[in-house]
Amino acid sequence: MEHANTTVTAAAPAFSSRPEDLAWFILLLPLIAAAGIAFFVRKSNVLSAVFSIGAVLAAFFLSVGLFITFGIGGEATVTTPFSWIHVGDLNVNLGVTVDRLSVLMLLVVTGVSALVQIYSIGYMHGDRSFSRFFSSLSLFTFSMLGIVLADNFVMMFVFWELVGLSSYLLIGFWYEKPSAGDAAKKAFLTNRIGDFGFLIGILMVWAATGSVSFAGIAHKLGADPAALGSMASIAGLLVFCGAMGKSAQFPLHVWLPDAMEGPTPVSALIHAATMVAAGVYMLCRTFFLYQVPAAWPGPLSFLGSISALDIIAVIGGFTALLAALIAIQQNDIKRILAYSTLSQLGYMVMAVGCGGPDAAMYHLTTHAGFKALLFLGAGSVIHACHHEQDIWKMGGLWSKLPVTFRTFAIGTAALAGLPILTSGFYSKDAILDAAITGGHPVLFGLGVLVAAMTTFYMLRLVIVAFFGAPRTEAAGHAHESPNSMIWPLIVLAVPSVAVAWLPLGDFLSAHFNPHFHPHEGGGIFGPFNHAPLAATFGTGALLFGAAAAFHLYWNAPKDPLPGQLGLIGRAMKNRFYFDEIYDGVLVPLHDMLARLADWFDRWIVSGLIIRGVHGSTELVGRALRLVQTGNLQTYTFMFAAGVAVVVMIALKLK
Amino acid sequence: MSLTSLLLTPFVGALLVLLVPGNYRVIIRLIALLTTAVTAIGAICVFAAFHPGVADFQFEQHTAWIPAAGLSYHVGVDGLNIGLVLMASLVAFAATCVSWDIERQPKLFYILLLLMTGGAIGAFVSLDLFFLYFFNELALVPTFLMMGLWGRGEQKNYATFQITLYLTLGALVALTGLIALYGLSGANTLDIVVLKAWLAEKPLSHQVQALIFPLLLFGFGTLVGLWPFHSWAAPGYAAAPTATAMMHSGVLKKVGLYALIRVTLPLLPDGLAHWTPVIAWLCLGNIIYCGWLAMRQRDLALLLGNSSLAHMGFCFLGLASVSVIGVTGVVLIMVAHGLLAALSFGLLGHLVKVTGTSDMDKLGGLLRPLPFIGAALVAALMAGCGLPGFANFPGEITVMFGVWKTLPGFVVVAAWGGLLIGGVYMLRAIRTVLHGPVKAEFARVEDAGCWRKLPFLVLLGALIYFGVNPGSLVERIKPAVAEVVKAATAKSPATEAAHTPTATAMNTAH
Amino acid sequence: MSAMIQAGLQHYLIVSVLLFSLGLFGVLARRNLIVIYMGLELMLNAANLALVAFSHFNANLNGQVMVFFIITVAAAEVAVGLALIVALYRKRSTAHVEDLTSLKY
Amino acid sequence: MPQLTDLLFYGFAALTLLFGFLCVANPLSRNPVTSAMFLVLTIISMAGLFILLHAFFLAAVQVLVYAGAVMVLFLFVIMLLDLKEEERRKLRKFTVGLGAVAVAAIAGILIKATLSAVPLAAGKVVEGNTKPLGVALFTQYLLPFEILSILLLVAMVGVILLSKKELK
Amino acid sequence: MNYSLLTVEILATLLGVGVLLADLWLPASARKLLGYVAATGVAILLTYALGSGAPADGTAFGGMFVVDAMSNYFKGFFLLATLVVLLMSIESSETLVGYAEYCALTIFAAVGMLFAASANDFILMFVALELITVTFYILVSFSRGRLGSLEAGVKYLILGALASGFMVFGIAFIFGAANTTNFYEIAAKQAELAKSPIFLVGLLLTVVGLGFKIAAFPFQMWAPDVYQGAPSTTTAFLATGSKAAGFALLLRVAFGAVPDITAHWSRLLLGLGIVTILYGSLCAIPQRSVKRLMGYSSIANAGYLLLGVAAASLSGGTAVLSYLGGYIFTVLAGFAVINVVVNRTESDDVSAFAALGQRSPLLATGLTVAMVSLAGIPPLAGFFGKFLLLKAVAAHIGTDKMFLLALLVACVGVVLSIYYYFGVVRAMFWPRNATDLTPIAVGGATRLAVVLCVVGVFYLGICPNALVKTAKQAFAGLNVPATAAEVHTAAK
Repeated sequence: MEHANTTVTAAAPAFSSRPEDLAWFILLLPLIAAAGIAFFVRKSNVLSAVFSIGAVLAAFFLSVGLFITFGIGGEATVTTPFSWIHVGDLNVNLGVTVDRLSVLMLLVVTGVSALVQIYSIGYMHGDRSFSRFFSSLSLFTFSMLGIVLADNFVMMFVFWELVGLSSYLLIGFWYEKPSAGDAAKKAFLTNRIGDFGFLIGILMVWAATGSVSFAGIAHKLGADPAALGSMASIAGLLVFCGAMGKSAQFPLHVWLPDAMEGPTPVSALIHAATMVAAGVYMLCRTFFLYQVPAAWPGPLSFLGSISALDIIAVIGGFTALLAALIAIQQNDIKRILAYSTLSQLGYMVMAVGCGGPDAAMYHLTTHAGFKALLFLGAGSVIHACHHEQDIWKMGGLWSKLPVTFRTFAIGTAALAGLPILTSGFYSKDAILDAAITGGHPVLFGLGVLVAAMTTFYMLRLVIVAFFGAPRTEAAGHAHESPNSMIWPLIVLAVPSVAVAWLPLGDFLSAHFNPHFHPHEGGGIFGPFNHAPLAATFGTGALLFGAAAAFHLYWNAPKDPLPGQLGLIGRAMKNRFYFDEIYDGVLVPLHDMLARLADWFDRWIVSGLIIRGVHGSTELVGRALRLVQTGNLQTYTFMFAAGVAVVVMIALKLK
Repeated sequence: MSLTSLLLTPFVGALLVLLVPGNYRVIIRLIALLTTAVTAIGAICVFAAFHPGVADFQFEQHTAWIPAAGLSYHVGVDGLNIGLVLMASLVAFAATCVSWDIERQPKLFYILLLLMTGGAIGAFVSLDLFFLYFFNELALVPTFLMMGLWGRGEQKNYATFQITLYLTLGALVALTGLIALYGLSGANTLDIVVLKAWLAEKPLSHQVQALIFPLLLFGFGTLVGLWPFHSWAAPGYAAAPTATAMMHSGVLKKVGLYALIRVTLPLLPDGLAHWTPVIAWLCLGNIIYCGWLAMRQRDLALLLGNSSLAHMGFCFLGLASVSVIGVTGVVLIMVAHGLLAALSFGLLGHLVKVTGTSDMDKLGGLLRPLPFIGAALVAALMAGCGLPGFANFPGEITVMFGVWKTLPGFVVVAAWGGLLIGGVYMLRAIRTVLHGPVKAEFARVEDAGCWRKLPFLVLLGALIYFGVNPGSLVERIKPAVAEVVKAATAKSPATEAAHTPTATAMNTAH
Repeated sequence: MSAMIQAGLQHYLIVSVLLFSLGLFGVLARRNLIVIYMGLELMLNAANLALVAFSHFNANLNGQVMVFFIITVAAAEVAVGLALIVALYRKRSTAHVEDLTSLKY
Repeated sequence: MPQLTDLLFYGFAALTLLFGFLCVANPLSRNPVTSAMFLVLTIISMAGLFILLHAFFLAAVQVLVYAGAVMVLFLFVIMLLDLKEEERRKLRKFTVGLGAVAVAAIAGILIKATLSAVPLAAGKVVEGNTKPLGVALFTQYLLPFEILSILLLVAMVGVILLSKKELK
Repeated sequence: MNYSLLTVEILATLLGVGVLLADLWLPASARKLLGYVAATGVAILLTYALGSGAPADGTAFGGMFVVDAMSNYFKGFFLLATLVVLLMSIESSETLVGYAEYCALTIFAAVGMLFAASANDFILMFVALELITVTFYILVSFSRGRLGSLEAGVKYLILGALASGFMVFGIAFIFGAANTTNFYEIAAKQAELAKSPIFLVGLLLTVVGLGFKIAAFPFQMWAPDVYQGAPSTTTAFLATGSKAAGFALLLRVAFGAVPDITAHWSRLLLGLGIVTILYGSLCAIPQRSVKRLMGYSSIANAGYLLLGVAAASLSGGTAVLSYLGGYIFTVLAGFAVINVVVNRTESDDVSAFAALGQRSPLLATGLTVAMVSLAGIPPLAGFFGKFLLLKAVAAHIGTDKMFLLALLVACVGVVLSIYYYFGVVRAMFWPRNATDLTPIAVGGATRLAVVLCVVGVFYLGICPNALVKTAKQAFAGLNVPATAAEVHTAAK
């Protein structure tokens, strides 16, 4: 199914002067930086930072160039100059996709990455593994860019795994802390469960379409939507499993909060802005898989016309709700943000499920900006409070950390979706709109509810941490962070507001729907014109959430909610016991099987069989040699008896 | 460099070492190092000079040896073994490097190591099956002596005898199969090329093939640690000195698999078809069961040993597919795993050397005092759970692609085993050995010095090279695999019916 | 008396077999080395008888030559054997097989 | 009408077997000297059988060499070692029984086989005199004869070596 | 009469007598010299027999004595074994009472073997065997200072005489049934003789006698005790020369005289082989005494060889001969080392071999090579012999499943043998507790013997072509039935 020009066997890279080949440079620059740091300038902190930031900045500017060339009016192109594995009908190339989706994502990834790295100069100052940090960040950036640019499933899977690795390395950055090591392990393994499904999904799609390249599969499915046969929906869901892992969707969401064990810049970059968005990006990239009619194999035929997308939407919605509920009762500043991230990711996935990949991508983009901002802000707070993360031990920070406070407030507003002013409003609106137009009223309601809760818990955070009186001495003596940390906050605050006025939504919609025409009456009030229901409900939710937060937390000495919510509150606080369920069920199950296998191997295979054979052989030997009594009479008797027997047998043969 | 000179280099080296008096330790070490270096360079030259895209044997040499018994010396490389030869020589070089610290009887040690190297290379390049067996067995005594003399642990004796007896039994059963092939085919030769041509004319009956095949499967399978004949491997490697564990788990273990592919695919297609389901089930025993075993190990050496068995499961899975893609994947894994296993055991050896134990409960936080070894170990363990970027990944994924069309259910289970179970124990190893607070007694242990990194860098480099650019191997492997798979599937109508998609896939590949 | 048929080859052979069996029984049942040795002599003699009988009934003198050899060999064997037994007796003061079990299992 | 030779055959045969029996399994005495004496008698009876078979020379040799030299050797050794009657340790009936079974089995097989024996040259008689035997011995059978001489030399050396008092 | 056919035998006899006589005139201090003289003499004889002196094929003494490829094959090995045994014995020339007689008797035993190799007549066979056996009675009990040696001598004597008794009785029956004792003449009548029970019983009883020599089950009882008790040099000779002589005669009887009957009894031989292998291998496992271990190992090896005989084919016979060729070098290498160690430590317990790797690398290497070769591992001679044997057996598995069983048993036997052979190797290289680490000085003769054998073991393992070719010719010289498999091969 490959296009003729993609079956390139000669490995000669054809770097022509085509601008899309710049994508290769964007991809490789961070890798070169990572390798350079690891092998050559490990000893020098300054050089490490320079390498890393230089590479990512260069990549960023190249991305801007690409965005200008291709994002605005360019054609989608795929270049595949390298044959990676080509055997039989398995043909895997290394190629890059340059289209609106990927160039936008390139911008997000390189942009946030650059800012986070600059921020890290201050944040990680004095850490003895400073250069390792930058090396790992560069490696991550490389892997993430690989996902973005991948033009086929295998390559995406490769970078998918590499992203998992870099995330593992960064979560476990402070590996001497046992909790960091555990969290890293958990993140990797949970992701692996998703990858397992992803891989099987890839195999199914390949077996049915004979190709692993996105273009090839899309082409085949375009020509024959039933190519996947009865497994169509299953394959889609399996591929979605990958997204479930990376984007931390229920039930694989448990790793993300723990991942906050990593340094805060890592949380901002990986676990808020980019890596966790990879799942959503992948769903958008492979959206063609989900546009085929629903089909289920025999045993699952009762699902009828329920499509994979419907299930995805429900999972996304449920994740959004669940995470929001948990976020309400968290006290750790980073955990609140982490659950918020989960919730927003659920939002995006729901959007994809409702048939709005453009909305999802839109929200992904805006969310990347303001969530990175929030995390970096939180990092600044933590840094200022001497690594105190409990919001109930802060308070009154607004005056002591003015810049941090202002930018954090902007981020909060954007996350809450303050109408007109913030980017979050537009993207959230697009999602709610997609839920309605996609025919999912229940999910729409759920979305509104989650929006209200989002406002509630974010304001709770802001009120408790920044207002009132300092609750601890550390909070009382807090100082504003150094400039290298402040400037990225300011820069990130800009898109949280400014993106609001760019026609990003239309830009993306045009990618997914060639026949898309921008809505009449666009502009900053657009949503109220063409999606009044969504805009109104969204605004209403915001107001409701804000009111509740102010009512409950303004000047509250401690959290009043647990007393009111009782058991549910405790469940929320304990994250609905998901970790306990996993620790109590899934892990022991595997452990039990392993124990069983080990027992079997130890006692049956090695013990009973091997030692048994060994022992019985030796025993037989010992017994048999007793025949040799040393007594001549025995010998002569054996001799004579032997003669008799042998002769008799021999004569029988006659 | 001709294959014969490549093959003879280690033996000549061994002879030279023999002639040096035992107390000239440095000279002995240098000779050994030089010998393996020359071997490795020679193998690289052969690899580079090998023409990809050609199915025929290259660098062939043929001499009559015992005409009375129809045996001849016949060496050559094609896609199936070219990568293995390269891998074997690289591992041998690395193994020689890490043995620098052998203090007790270094002369004997290096002689044995060089014999082992020669045996391994000889087994891979021999096209006369007699010599394949011959060279494989040649490495048995060195294994035994090295484990006994320089091995470690309380279970050393038991493990040494267990591994020796198991390997002998396996090799003998396989030999029985080969001899039966020799006798029953009537070709009066064990030359694979002649046998293939002979059997193409007069194939053995289905019953005979079904009788001989299990002998080869279980015989060679035992050499590879096919479940349930696996229990020698982990304790054996745990007890073996570093270089032996590297050579054995990395190189010699592959001989069995290589021989299975080399012999059964072209010569016993019906037998293979008959026994494919059994192989498929047994390979799950390796992937899942041995994975579980690895999960339970408290000793890093045992963990690595069991994980090595789990990897072999993928090879059997690929073999069971009898498809070009699957078998190509098997060869890829064999090369990759050889490098990986050697790397892992080499690093483990360093760990044991500086800490004195491989008990994971006693270790912890070693990444701090051992930045290089620790990082390399992370890389090795990650490669072991199938991380892209290392050569294992392309192999495993190719196997899964190759098998999917015929045995999807098995692929699902295998993927679970490879991705999940593999991940669990590998990460647990990293967590307990490298992460966490460093223990006081290990705070000052020594990392690998400047040039001591060389063996690990060589192996790691090769792993990454083939991981990033598997095409360089695949292009060499593919034609030969296509050839044997064609022989395996074209033979009997029954087999062809079962693998039609594969067969057509193969045709389109041309 | 008519039942007592003419003594033929088989008669001699049966005598020979019986003598052989007697010798064998002596070897198996007796415990004195010298007596065992006598049993062995009986066995050799039985063979001699058979050979002579065959020689006679086959009209082939070679059998008798063979007997000659056997007698000589037996004499040599007896000489060596008895010397050995004497040497053993000197060392161990026994000629009883049950006492000769230092080499066993 | 039975001929004399037949009567003699039965007589000698019976004697041979009887003495043989008494030699190895004398119920009354287990004295080696008794055994040796009965062995002599057995051999002499056999010489009678030899004569019936026209093997005159062998009969003579049998008496001279066997009954004479060999038996003297036996007796000499018995006397030298001062061997008494076998001590009456507990007679292991089980062993003897097993031995008897084995012997019976072998005897059965052999007798069954002898029943198939046929004279290959009925009527023709060769005389076992000194001359024809000597001719055969020194022509056709010269080689074994010479080998026997080596054997005797070996035996001689061996006997001397073994029976020498220990030298230090 | 063509006496030139007997040159080697005559010269060997003269050498033996010469050694005996020389002892009379030589002073006691020159006894060691006598060993060298005897060894040199045998060496010259060996080169003579293998080279210019190898007589052309022919028969003498009315077909009683035959010279053919097989007799020459065996004679070479008998002389070689004698040479090595003599070299080994120099090690104990100081301690052994009557050393000159020991050398002479060894040579006389060798003369017996030489005649056995050429025996083509039951009478000559009997006489030659008796010469070997009687000599061995003396050689076994030669260290009459040790009770073990005497006890072994008595056991060998009684059982040997018993076996002779059966054999003689068997020969009598054969003579009676066939009216001849010549193999060729019997071969000519074997079709009718095969129907005669008395002939068959006689044949079986004769084979019993040979089974005793080769220590095949159930006639193996003597082997461990005698191997353990006898002086090491004698044990070595017993394990090589005597056993090979047994096989030489067995092959000649089985394939030269009664090939059809042998083919008919192949399952019996196979069964005996299987049981022998298992018995020898299993009993060897718990052994601590190395010489006794070698006794059981010798039983097991007889079993393997019987499998080759049972195959009753050209490849089987070739395998048996090749196997024996490698086996002789291997066992002699082993005993050359055992001899020294036993002499030094006065013990043949495994613990006496502890740390031999450090005490004497040469001896350790020699014994290791021997053990590894016995275990059948390439590139040593033992491997190739086993390979050929398995090959010969495998040719029949298509027609008779019992051969498949034999094949598997052989495999099991090899695995078991590795267990006990490698146990000895282990003791030499990494003993549990080695107290004595003083170096062992090795005399020149032993050194020579060890090196000679080790080189032979390697040579036959790596370049066995000449051996196999000779073996094939030697066996083909016998009257061999063409089995179906070989007809097939020949057709190709």
